[in-house]
Amino acid sequence: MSNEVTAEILGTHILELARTGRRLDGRGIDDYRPVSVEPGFAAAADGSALARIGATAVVCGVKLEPGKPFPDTPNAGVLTTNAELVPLSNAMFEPGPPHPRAIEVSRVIDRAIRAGEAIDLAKLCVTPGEKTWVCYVDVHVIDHSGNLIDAGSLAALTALTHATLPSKRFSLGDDSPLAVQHYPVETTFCRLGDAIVVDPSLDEELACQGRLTIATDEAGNVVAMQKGLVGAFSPDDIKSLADRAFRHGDRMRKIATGA
Amino acid sequence: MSNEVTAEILGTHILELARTGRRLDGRGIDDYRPVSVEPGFAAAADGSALARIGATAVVCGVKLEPGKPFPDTPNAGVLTTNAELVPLSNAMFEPGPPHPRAIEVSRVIDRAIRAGEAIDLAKLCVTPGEKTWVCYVDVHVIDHSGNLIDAGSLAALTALTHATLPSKRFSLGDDSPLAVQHYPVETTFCRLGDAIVVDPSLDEELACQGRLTIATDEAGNVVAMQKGLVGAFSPDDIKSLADRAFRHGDRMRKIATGA
Amino acid sequence: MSNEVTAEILGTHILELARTGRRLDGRGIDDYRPVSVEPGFAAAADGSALARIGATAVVCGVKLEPGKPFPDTPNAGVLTTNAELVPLSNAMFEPGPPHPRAIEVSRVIDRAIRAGEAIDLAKLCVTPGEKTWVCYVDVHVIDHSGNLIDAGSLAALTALTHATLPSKRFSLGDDSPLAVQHYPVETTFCRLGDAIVVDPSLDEELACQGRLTIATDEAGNVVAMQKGLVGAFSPDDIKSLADRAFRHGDRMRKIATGA
Amino acid sequence: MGSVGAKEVPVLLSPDGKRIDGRRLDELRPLKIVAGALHQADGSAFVEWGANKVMAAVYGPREVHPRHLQQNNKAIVQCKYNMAAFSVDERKRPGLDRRSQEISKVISEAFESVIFVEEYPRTSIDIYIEVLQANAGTRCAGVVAASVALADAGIPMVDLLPSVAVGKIGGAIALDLKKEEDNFGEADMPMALVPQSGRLVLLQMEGHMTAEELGRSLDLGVQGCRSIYEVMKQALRDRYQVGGGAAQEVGA
Amino acid sequence: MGSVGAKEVPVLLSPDGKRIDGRRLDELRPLKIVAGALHQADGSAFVEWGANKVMAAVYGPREVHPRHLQQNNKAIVQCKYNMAAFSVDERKRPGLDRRSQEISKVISEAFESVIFVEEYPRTSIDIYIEVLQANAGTRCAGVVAASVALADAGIPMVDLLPSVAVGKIGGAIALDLKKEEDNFGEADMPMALVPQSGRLVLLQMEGHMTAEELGRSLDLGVQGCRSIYEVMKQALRDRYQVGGGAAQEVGA
Amino acid sequence: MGSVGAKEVPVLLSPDGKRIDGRRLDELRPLKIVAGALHQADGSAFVEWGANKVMAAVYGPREVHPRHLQQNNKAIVQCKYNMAAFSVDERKRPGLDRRSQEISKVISEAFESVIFVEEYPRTSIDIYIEVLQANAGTRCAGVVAASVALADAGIPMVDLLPSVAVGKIGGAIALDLKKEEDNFGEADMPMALVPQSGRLVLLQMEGHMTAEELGRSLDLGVQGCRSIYEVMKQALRDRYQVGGGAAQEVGA
Repeated sequence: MSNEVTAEILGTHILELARTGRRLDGRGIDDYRPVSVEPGFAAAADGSALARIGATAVVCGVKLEPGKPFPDTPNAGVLTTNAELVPLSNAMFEPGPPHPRAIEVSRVIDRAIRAGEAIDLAKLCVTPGEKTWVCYVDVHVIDHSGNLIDAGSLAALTALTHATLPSKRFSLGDDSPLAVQHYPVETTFCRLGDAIVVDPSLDEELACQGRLTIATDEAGNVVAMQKGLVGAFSPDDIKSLADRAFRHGDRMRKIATGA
Repeated sequence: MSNEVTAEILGTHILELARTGRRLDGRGIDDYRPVSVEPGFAAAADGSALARIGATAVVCGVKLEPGKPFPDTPNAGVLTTNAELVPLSNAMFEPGPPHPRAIEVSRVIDRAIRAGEAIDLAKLCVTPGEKTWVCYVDVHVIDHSGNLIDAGSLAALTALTHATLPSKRFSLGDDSPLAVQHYPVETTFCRLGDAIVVDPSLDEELACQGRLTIATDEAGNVVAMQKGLVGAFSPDDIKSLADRAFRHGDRMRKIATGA
Repeated sequence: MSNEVTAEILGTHILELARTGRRLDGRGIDDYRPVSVEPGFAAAADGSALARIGATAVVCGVKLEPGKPFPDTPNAGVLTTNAELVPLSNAMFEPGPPHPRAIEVSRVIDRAIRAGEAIDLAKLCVTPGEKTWVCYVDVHVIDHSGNLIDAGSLAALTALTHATLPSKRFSLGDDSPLAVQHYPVETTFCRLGDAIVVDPSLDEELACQGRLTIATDEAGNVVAMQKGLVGAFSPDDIKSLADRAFRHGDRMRKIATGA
Repeated sequence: MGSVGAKEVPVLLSPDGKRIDGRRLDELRPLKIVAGALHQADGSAFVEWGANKVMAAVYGPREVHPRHLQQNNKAIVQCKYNMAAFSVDERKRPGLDRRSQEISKVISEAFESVIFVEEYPRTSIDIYIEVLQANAGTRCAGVVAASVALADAGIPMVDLLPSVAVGKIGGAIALDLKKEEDNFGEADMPMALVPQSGRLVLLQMEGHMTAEELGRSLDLGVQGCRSIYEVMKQALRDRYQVGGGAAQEVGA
Repeated sequence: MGSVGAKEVPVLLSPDGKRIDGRRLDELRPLKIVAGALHQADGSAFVEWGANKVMAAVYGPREVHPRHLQQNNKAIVQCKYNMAAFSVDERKRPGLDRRSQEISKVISEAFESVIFVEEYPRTSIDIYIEVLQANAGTRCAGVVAASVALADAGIPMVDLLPSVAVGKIGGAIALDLKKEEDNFGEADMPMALVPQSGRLVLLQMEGHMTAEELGRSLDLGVQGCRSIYEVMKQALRDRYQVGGGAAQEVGA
Repeated sequence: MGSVGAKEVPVLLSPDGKRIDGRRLDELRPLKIVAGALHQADGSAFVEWGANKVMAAVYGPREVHPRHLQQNNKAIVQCKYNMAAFSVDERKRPGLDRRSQEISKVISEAFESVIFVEEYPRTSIDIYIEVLQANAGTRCAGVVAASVALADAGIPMVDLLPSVAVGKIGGAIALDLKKEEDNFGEADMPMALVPQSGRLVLLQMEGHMTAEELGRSLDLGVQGCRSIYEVMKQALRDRYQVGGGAAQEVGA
């Protein structure tokens, strides 16, 4: 009860601030919190990264293993993305089967990688219809202070960009870099009254009136979108957010690839 | 609490009516509610039907796919029956793993088809010990107003009777009708005091003192039975119900096959 | 609540008794309750035993079936141990997925058999990398009156010792005895104040301040240990318990093998 | 029931009407019941019946878990029938499968039909049946064991529930099928009788029977149940003469 | 979306701008809505849309299960989207998969955006969507059906929620993709509109679109939603003229 | 432990008593502990120990979930040990396996042995251990991290719990096994010490040791724990000198 009251007072305050273009942590409407990545953080993985956006921290590990292709795509590799919102990362998560929240994060990150064609799946095929590389992208949230989708997407792109195809371990020739061909990243916005802020903090997510995530690639395409939480966006909102997403996306791509 | 009271008053009323051979909806002791089927209702299935008994509505879809035979029956096809009592169909069902009630409905419908040898399983064998057709009979309850077993059994028999073996889709030759060789259907009774009524409505099921389902075939055999719910039947009851079941079964078979 | 109070009073009494070297059922500190085994109790298994320690009763069944070896041990058999703490055996167990308590019992019994190399796994190999015997050791607790680990371990060793490799059933030649090469058994102690008693009863387990299980083999090795429950043991405690465990172990091995 | 494509069907009935184990058509397998076979349960019984070994335990009346199943005007009766992994020829994966859940449901309903549940509102009477060795008829053996366990626990009932399966083998109606008869016979019909009223509270059937055969099967089953009823009563009498030591007898 | 390594890509757009089923780029598939299609639910609707068949039911406002989800200041909205095993070409295993759970979440949030939830504190409004036959656009069909079911149940809302997917096929922006267009097209974007405010409460997208194409797609989708809105309102009008007999129409 | 049929066993000990990574038998791998590594948790710590990377967080004392586990006279201690899918060579399927559940149980019991649980009746103290990179000894690294996290959260304890594994490799007793030593050695014995009392609250072992070797192993382990204890105390001292900025150090 007291938690609910606190949350409501905080929410009201966040919305009032937003009315004059201000945010609780002093950022501007279109500012991210500090962003950083550390590629190779989890060395048992074939590619990995620790990504931080403000106080949010996410580790992504990429593992590559031989497996069977799907019957309807015999010449293509298999991509599997999973996000774990473990209870270590926030008091709101409980042990047990994945919460719809975790499933949504998994699927939205997956959608950007898959629709954005980050990996050349055709190059993962070993023997058509028989054997292919399976690429597991596991996103492990360790500190949830808001905007898990962007942090997870950044960690995943960084991990993929730095990943090695471990052919030698499976007697399939020499190791080589994983064939990354596109660089999709997610940019997430939240509506706070009439203002729409980028990179919502956890408090802003709880107070917001709708969330919109837009994944862009380096070639000027929107490759995935997801509207989430209670709230609404007009077509004009969305068009203008797409422009903002391209700008933020370009910066994130540089951070992910170390360019 | 008030629900319990209402149920108890209604139950008492139903039992009182039954004492003089009457039922809440005006039917006689041995009358079914209106029965109808619509074969081909779910066209993505290889055979399907919508069956209605009064306000109860059930969709059955049959899918046929190649698979492995069981090791102990290398020359026989595989039959799998599943009933889903989805929460859409009644306020009493909740999302989650199948309730024992759903499992009982599945298994009783399955028992009639299997013990009644509706399908010639030997004809489903493709390569002995290696490859066979697997026949999935999925019963999806969409409106539960009582007597799911008979409705599901009728939907299943109608769907099977109208099903096609999709050989072409799997490059196994030309399509052909599924080899239905017998026509088992279920007839369900409920005890209401000394009266035993056929085709119980949902209210009657809740008030009743024992349920008995008898599956018959077109050749004069009882092929399956299931006593359910709290209550008891004497051997003489059962013998006389078997006679009633044969009569109802013949009518149901005509409805299912459109004869 | 009244249960909690009863348990606390009983616990205090058990600890007071222990201070003067006494136990609730009159045993000495280093005495087991009566121990017996009945090999072949469950004849559908390839090896089985009913083991009793006082009022605790456990049935173990061993099943041997051909299967695939693990990729990293292509020349070795597969061993799987599972303990079921079914609700029939004690009011404290509820139906549902295995409780951590059941998992611990399974894993501790497994550890003795595996680390103690009871079975010569190399002899279970049929075709390297392709086919091997899988040995399932299923421990079924039917009366839980304390010390499940020792009772389960005794039942398992007895069942293994009397097991037959059912080669004929799978057309793999003639039946032969399962190749048991070592005889590891568990001995369990509980701390009650300064006293450390062997073979705790259920009441003693609930009152105790730490449990220690030591598995020994016939050749003078400690092959597994597990400290459990809340409480602590000093290195000197452990060294002296190991000596006691060897003594009890030798007796248990005789009971298991009927020697 | 006859399985399509199964290797070969044995002869279940000799020309002189004897079954594969030498029994007559109306003859039961040997049945041994020990009441009070366990220490922890409020009531228990162990049944050896032919090559079946089945243990039953009763706990309650006690608090209901999960709570929302509680009924204000009566006790709920919850039976869990379970087979040990090693109880059958091919190892059974632990955990409740669909067959076990269905059997648990019909047995729960059978016992709720005879227990005076209104005497214990807001409680649960929990019946656990563990099959340790299976050879056809385990649900009937479970009902017999659970029935004696309920009596051992002092739960008031209208009557004990003797239970047996009747089947059809080689065209004849036979009492108490064993495994081969169940696998290769033409019909199987387990039932449980309330001796006092002569009514059945459990009845299942699969296979092929004409109305006439069904009638004869019901009569034979009722007769079988009445014999079993005597063994059950004797087991309870023995329990109170022998005292708490009965547990030691199991498996002896 | 185009699948890497898939066998062959059909021609989705003829030289004269016609689609594989003869539709124009801005043309909807045939849509038929029956309000009040079920007897047990508090509100219901059946939607046939192209080759999709989707049933929706609403229960509530009612007690919250599980209890700890209850909110003191509003109703919770819980949607479960589910596909029948036989609704798709390759049989789908029963049970909620990750896709269904994600769709259920975004639909729940979409409806919570328009239902006056603060009017029913401490209750649950449960929406069930069952896909009986699937041919691309099932989540949109589900939103349309659920919307009419909510109105049928008398749940107060800001507005109905028309919903449709817009996609990109053969380089062109097209309304209401069918299965082949979805499988082999370049982008798919399902959305749901609040007609009153002109805002979207559901929006997902995957594929490739430039900012300019995205803009056109949004406009086309809004236009499509407005057409669907009319069909939805007519279904509700029919419901109250015809009366309770509407249920019989399903599948007829 | 040596695996039957495994490909080839490496030489774990050189003739001059050096291990494969050059360590002496009684030498620890490099150990680095950052207290307060996370922002959301009530207490946290990150441990890098050889090639292990383990994060621990503590939440509580807080409300008990699920409610029925609540104890009227004390706090319950619930540890969940979990390995990230990518923390090991062959990808681990997400979710708790039996090994993780057993480790969680013994760690919970170890901490309940030193936390003053009676000070927080009706609450839960939740300990989460996430293994991000694994190279033998992860449960010990987890206990060390959790211990510092509990102190960081201000939970009153008898003492910190240093923890280490001792094993037997090439016939010799060695401290703090790394992966190859664990895989191909003859015994492994993880333990956790209460430095104040000199008693062990966690102890597991598998492999082969004589009584004499067991004695020496226990002594070597206690000595190792005492060294680790110093590193743990220093990490907590650093935490309160550096302030909240410690989180930035993780992985730097």
